[in-house]
Amino acid sequence: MTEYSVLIGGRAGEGLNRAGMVLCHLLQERGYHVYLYYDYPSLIRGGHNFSIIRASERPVFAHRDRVDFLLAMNQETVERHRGRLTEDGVLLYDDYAVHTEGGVGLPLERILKEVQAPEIARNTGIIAGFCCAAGIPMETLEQVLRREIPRGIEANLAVARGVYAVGNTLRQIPVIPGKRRHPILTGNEATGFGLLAAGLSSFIAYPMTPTSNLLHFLAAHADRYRLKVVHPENEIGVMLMALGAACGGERVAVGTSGGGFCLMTEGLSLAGMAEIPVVIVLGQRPGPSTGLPTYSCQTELHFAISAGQGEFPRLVVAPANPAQACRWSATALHLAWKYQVPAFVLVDKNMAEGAADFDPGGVPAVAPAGPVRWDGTGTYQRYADTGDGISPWLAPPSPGQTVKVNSYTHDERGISTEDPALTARLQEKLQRKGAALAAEVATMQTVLSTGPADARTVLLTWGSCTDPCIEVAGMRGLRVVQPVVLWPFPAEALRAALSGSGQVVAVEQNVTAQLARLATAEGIAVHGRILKYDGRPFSLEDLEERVREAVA
Amino acid sequence: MTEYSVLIGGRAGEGLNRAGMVLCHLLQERGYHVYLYYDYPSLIRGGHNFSIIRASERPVFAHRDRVDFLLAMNQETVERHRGRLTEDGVLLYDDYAVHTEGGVGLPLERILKEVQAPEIARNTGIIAGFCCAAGIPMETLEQVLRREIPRGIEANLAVARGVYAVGNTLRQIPVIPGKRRHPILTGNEATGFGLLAAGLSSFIAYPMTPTSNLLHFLAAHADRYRLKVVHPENEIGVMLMALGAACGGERVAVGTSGGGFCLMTEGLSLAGMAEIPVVIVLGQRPGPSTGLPTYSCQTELHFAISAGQGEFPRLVVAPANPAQACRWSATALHLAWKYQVPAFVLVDKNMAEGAADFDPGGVPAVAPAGPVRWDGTGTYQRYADTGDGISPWLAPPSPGQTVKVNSYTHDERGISTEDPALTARLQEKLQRKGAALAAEVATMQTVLSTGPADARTVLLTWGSCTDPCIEVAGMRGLRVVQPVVLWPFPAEALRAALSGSGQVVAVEQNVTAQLARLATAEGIAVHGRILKYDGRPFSLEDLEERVREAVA
Amino acid sequence: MTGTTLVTDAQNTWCPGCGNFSIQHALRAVLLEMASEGLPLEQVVLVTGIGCHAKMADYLDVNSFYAIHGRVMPVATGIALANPDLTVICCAGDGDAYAEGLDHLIFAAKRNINLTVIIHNNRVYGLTTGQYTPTSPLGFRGRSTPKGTVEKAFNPLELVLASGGTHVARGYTRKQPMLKALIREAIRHRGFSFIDVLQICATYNDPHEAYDRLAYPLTGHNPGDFDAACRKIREWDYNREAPIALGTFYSVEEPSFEERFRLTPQSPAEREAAIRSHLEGN
Amino acid sequence: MTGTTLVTDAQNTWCPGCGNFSIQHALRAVLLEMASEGLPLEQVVLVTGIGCHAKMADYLDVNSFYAIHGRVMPVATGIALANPDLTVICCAGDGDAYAEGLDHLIFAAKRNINLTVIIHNNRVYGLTTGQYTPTSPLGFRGRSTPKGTVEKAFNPLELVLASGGTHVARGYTRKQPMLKALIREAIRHRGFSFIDVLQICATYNDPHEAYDRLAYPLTGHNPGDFDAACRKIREWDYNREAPIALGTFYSVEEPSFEERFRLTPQSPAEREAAIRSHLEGN
Ligand SMILES: Cc1ncc(C[n+]2csc(CCOP(=O)(O)OP(=O)(O)O)c2C)c(N)n1
Ligand SMILES: Cc1ncc(C[n+]2csc(CCOP(=O)(O)OP(=O)(O)O)c2C)c(N)n1
Ligand code: SF4
Ligand code: SF4
Ligand SMILES: [Mg+2]
Ligand SMILES: [Mg+2]
Repeated sequence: MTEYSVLIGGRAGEGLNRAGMVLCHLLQERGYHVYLYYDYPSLIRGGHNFSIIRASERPVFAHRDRVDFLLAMNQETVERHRGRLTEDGVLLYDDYAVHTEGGVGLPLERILKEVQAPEIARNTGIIAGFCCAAGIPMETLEQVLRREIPRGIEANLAVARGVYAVGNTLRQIPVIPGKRRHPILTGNEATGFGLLAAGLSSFIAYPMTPTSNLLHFLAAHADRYRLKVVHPENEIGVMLMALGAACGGERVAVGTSGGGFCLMTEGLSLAGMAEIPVVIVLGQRPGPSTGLPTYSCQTELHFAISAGQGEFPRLVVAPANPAQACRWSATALHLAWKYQVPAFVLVDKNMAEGAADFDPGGVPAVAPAGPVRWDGTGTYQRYADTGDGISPWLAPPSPGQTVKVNSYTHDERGISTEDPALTARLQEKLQRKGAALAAEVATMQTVLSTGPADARTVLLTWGSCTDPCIEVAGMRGLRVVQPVVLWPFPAEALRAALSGSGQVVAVEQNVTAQLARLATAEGIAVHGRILKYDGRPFSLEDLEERVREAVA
Repeated sequence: MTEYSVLIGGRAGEGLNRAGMVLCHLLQERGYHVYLYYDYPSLIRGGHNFSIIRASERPVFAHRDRVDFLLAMNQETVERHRGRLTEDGVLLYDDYAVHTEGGVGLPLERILKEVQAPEIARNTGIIAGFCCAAGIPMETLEQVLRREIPRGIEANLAVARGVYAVGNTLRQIPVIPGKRRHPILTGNEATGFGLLAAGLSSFIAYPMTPTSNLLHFLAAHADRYRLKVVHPENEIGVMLMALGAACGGERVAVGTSGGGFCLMTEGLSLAGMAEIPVVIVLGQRPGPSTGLPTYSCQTELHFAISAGQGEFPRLVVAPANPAQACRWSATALHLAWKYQVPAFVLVDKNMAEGAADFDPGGVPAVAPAGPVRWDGTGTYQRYADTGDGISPWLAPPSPGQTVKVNSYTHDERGISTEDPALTARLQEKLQRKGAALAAEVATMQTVLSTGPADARTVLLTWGSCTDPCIEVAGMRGLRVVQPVVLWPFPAEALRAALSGSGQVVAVEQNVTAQLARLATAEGIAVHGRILKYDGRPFSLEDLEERVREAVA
Repeated sequence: MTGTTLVTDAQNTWCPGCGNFSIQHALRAVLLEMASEGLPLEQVVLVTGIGCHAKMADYLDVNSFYAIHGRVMPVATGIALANPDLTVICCAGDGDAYAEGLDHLIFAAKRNINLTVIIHNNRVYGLTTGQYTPTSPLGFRGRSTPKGTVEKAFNPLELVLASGGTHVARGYTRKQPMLKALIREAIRHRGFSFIDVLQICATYNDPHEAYDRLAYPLTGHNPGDFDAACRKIREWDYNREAPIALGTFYSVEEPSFEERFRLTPQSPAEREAAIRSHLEGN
Repeated sequence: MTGTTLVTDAQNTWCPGCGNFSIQHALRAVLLEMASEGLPLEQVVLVTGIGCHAKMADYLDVNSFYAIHGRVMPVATGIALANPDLTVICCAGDGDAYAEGLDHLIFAAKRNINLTVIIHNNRVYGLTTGQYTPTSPLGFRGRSTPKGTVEKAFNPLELVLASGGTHVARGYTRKQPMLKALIREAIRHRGFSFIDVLQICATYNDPHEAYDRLAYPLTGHNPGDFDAACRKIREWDYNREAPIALGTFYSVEEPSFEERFRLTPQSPAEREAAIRSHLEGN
């Protein structure tokens, strides 16, 4: 498989994320699939940021430690990452900011001065240096820059030309023919598209990494989609406003991370009791508490499943990459409304802020699905007891009818009751609805398997660990099993997917092996655990090494 | 076993709970152990309240459906509860408020008028009627009334005398000699004594049934114990104030129920990361959401174990009755401070608001235990890494030293870091501390067994279901196994306790069998489930019937 | 909504003498009146918190959202955002709106969202059996403060005014006709309307003797005059005895929040097209 | 606390030109001054929220509690309750104290608990990359409101005053000497002291041109005069341009909350005896 990795690094606040995106587009123009990992600390300026862009013949959502090109905007980048360069790797640096041996220094200071370009164009300079070195023609760069950073384009182009004037091809990145140009989306954006395709009409959120960018994305495009985007006073307000909006007829989602989600748990329980649909995009980042706000983990699985007082059905899906995020966010919204339950899209920073080229064909069709609506006969009862536990839906106003939503134990009309028999019946109704949801979910492909069906060793994983696992397993002939629906837990499907396996090794980004614990609770044996809890994603080398040890 | 059950019922707001307590004291004077179950809806006046008092030779914490005495303050009581009377049961009623056949009507209206007693003395009237009928002498009643309701005593005594003047002994309750008089405590009060014995210095809570009475109890006795009792603006404030107070040197507990606990989960995670001890008395009541505020359930086990973002150690104990509540609340506080972790005392309405005679010998000795304190050498580091993960404790002020508490991933000094190696190390430190806690807990009697060791059938239960199980199991020769520590889950001890068993039947007051799910996750087989989820406790008859079916 | 009474068959469990009866009566009367003048009753949505006051949701036969303690405002805000044509009425307790969920009240006022907020201010937690609230006077003895509180009450009207509330009033449950008029006026007001209703709690806090003595109707007051409103609002601080003005202190028209979100939803075809064009980079 | 500098070796990551530097500088200078006058520095506890401002906890070498977003006040309250002799200083952001945790700010003021609250009011969420806050002016374009906010800012000084705050001031990061004086005065004030500091955010919100033009020091003002305080506080509403007074608007002495909880803890023997006597029914 032909592939290249490029690392660009510098100080925060220099537009490095943007630069990474431009590199993605350039490499896509060469015919590659691309993946971007963006590593940054929780601060606005200064500190060390870097992106690793991996270009590959096949779609990937994982990075390598080793890189073929190292683009250093500052000294720290060279010092931290020089060791990553492959033997024939190319080091390019801003010769004003970096002093080092070997590699190619670019006279960016001089060029910027000459063409009177602003500081921020320095990034363009190093990108141009990369293009020269990789044999990417100036026309391709110009085309990408005009499309991706139209603002101040002339100065950027002038800088690029200045760099081309002094640069040479050092390591040609060949063109692979045939790939259509696709948008490059982050997991957050793909989630947004999925929700939009499922008919999202309101989005309510309080900013919190790693899902703030979902808020920013939807706010930026609110007009395009006639979307109500609201950023309230805090997460309690978010959740309760969302529940009010849902009852008023909106299809609504909220976004947050663990700390903000804590504040939503009381509202979550209300959604359970009052049977109000809502989608919660829950972005995981390392805790406990504030932890590492801009890094990643998979620690909220049990919390999402158990949060809120009392017992009520819910849906939890955990997509592995933007393509899954789009598809499953749409499914989550549809199921939330059909079953009038809260549904989680459980993502993590790696997935939410990682980017990849995205096939628009993966956006589900916009199908007008919704809850079963009241048929208009008799008197409306918000909590009418039905075979599957789903009560027909009605949003006010409806002449002559009252819709009574209630957080107390209630009768079918929605009036509070303390009667023991009605109490038991309500609990059973909720469980029946959960069973109906589980039955529908069981008809879906809730557990994805990759690799030889007869491989005895299986990596059992979830979320953003999946793609690294698939690549590593591919090298070693192992199987990978990924439950994408995590609640209702697809125990049968998982058992089926694991059938014939000898050794099951859980690969997770947490310290207590949360998926393994869930599987064990269902009597599914997990023999090994590969856990990472330093906030960083598994690199392929890293994971391969760990797998080698575990599968000895 | 000699035993009697008395039910007193009427409308809310008539001091019925108080009357139930007086009945308990009277029966204790006769030499019995007593148990009080108090059933009331969530309202202040009107509605139907009742108490069932069970007097027995042995300590009990369970009620029977059948009663020997029915004391009816109103018509509804007769109608609802008449069917409970045993064949030779005695019905006593206020003949002004009740019209019925059979039983003994007491002319309370006339007597109250004659002695010009206030309305509330009507309760005393019916109690006096009961005393007459049960052959309890007026002197005993007078003694109890003087002790328990000194306010307005003369009017009450006058009413009682009026009733004695017309009453007869109908069913003598014999005196059992030998029992010492003990205080009669609710679960909340017993919890309070346990915390006090462990050195509680502050209690912070926002009122919420079923733990409001713990707040009221500690507030009422704040002066006696030089306790700081604070009722802040909401539960978020409660939890964060508690964490601040703990860092300032207080030994602090909070009380709440599920909905309020939701709002504490973000603070809980902070306690986990910043290693701040706190005790959370979490009172379960049926949800989801507002649910049935004044009834009972066992639905917060998984929530308590998983709440809060990220992964961190915690302790969860679930006492079955006031005696256990006292002992284990003290233990929870000690362990919270020793390990600098949050600790839950997971109670439920049945336990917290149920009452029983309490042997003061059960209050643990006040032993000045605390966290390992800093030894004063070198520079203080709040998060010094140690073998068992416990960092020495220091509360400011300490000349020349800074104590840095931090919610971010931090180094040993408490300064934020984003370094991957330090991140992993911090996670491992927390896990190590959890392991040390688990090891200490494993030396305790975390799993209690009752009944013949060779019984093949075991009722596996927890919390307030335990005592009913023990009684029913006693009738049928079964074993009862109660894990009183639920996290760190005492899997080994539980396996040991269940060794030799054939059929394990979980008995729980929830709809998803939460303890059974925990046990299963540890590979412990549970064969049957007896679940109750209507908010009411198992009565003995009820449970016996269910056990008969399950253990067919 | 079984015709004209607007009352459900749920059993009423307020204590005899409770001021909640007056509020229920006044609100019901106003709604019936407004209905007879053309307000479609199905457009009314009542949102309540948790507490004695909140039972209103069970008792009134209108659309309702019996929410959770402290969260009346965000729920009501969500409803109004979803459909700005609804008449959203909030019955909240003083524990609810001034303690547990105070921030939401302030932000609802700040946004000037079109809600009618009726606070059942009995200055005590009724349903949890009598603890102090933020408007209980300094020294109040409740079950959590048996020796008396050591913090002063705040003045909720002052807070709402400082938050940007555009309609601020005070009522009293023993002044029925005025209470009706205030509720009516508040519903009519476009934007955030706030009525602090001094409500008798017959069981835990009954200062009716003092209220009867001190309350007087605001007359000759210009509700468009902010400074006058401030002065009158400050006359009584909820701690010490002072004359207690009843009426509308402040009322001005300003753009309301939900109106900025009045959007017709996209049809599936429009949405499909919008997504396609977006993904194509347009 | 390595002697005199009060600065840790943590790497400072504020943007160049950030107003947080000024606040850090001022606070540090005041503490060093007070230390030289006899304040034992180990009695100082700094509590911060989460945001750019909050990094103060890492940078200043004093006791600190780097808390969570919005919860500075209850944490600080708990610390003050535990030990009323500590000097508890709160550095909170405007997102922190005015949005996420506004209720706690109001209750801290209501209780008049002895805290010194410094709000780093850059009128934007800095650390989460530039969203509006409750003090961003009407129409502010941030990443969550790219078309501009549709709600007015509130005036935090007005709110704190309405909540019962006993010491209310405003500073500005480009007026260093005054800022120092204000912080010093606030720490000295026994009870709840509040300083809203207009802070430049060099990256997301830098209105220094307007501030420089409009700000003026309060002179000839009597901080004991409540009405005068109100007037001056209302001069600028955080939305429209108007003269911006800097200084102490209001300052009075009242009993403080934590003093009522000054208790010597019981010895084990005393506790044992108290429990025994209680259980014996005495
Ligand atoms: C989060 C949460 N905390 C506490 C409670 C318990 N609770 C129920 S009602 C109430 C207070 C009600 O007081 P108020 O709002 O004044 O209403 P009132 O009963 O006086 O009408 C409380 C604390 C709850 N339901 N939810
Ligand atoms: C509960 C919660 N919600 C959201 C966040 C994300 N968050 C971190 S800092 C911040 C805003 C900070 O704004 P401000 O308080 O004004 O501080 P500044 O960065 O401007 O100094 C937010 C929303 C969080 N940490 N916790
Ligand atoms: S407790 Fe007070 S507020 Fe509640 S119903 Fe009774 S009188 Fe009314
Ligand atoms: S983003 Fe603003 S507040 Fe934060 S460090 Fe930069 S300039 Fe300061
Ligand atoms: Mg109230
Ligand atoms: Mg800010």
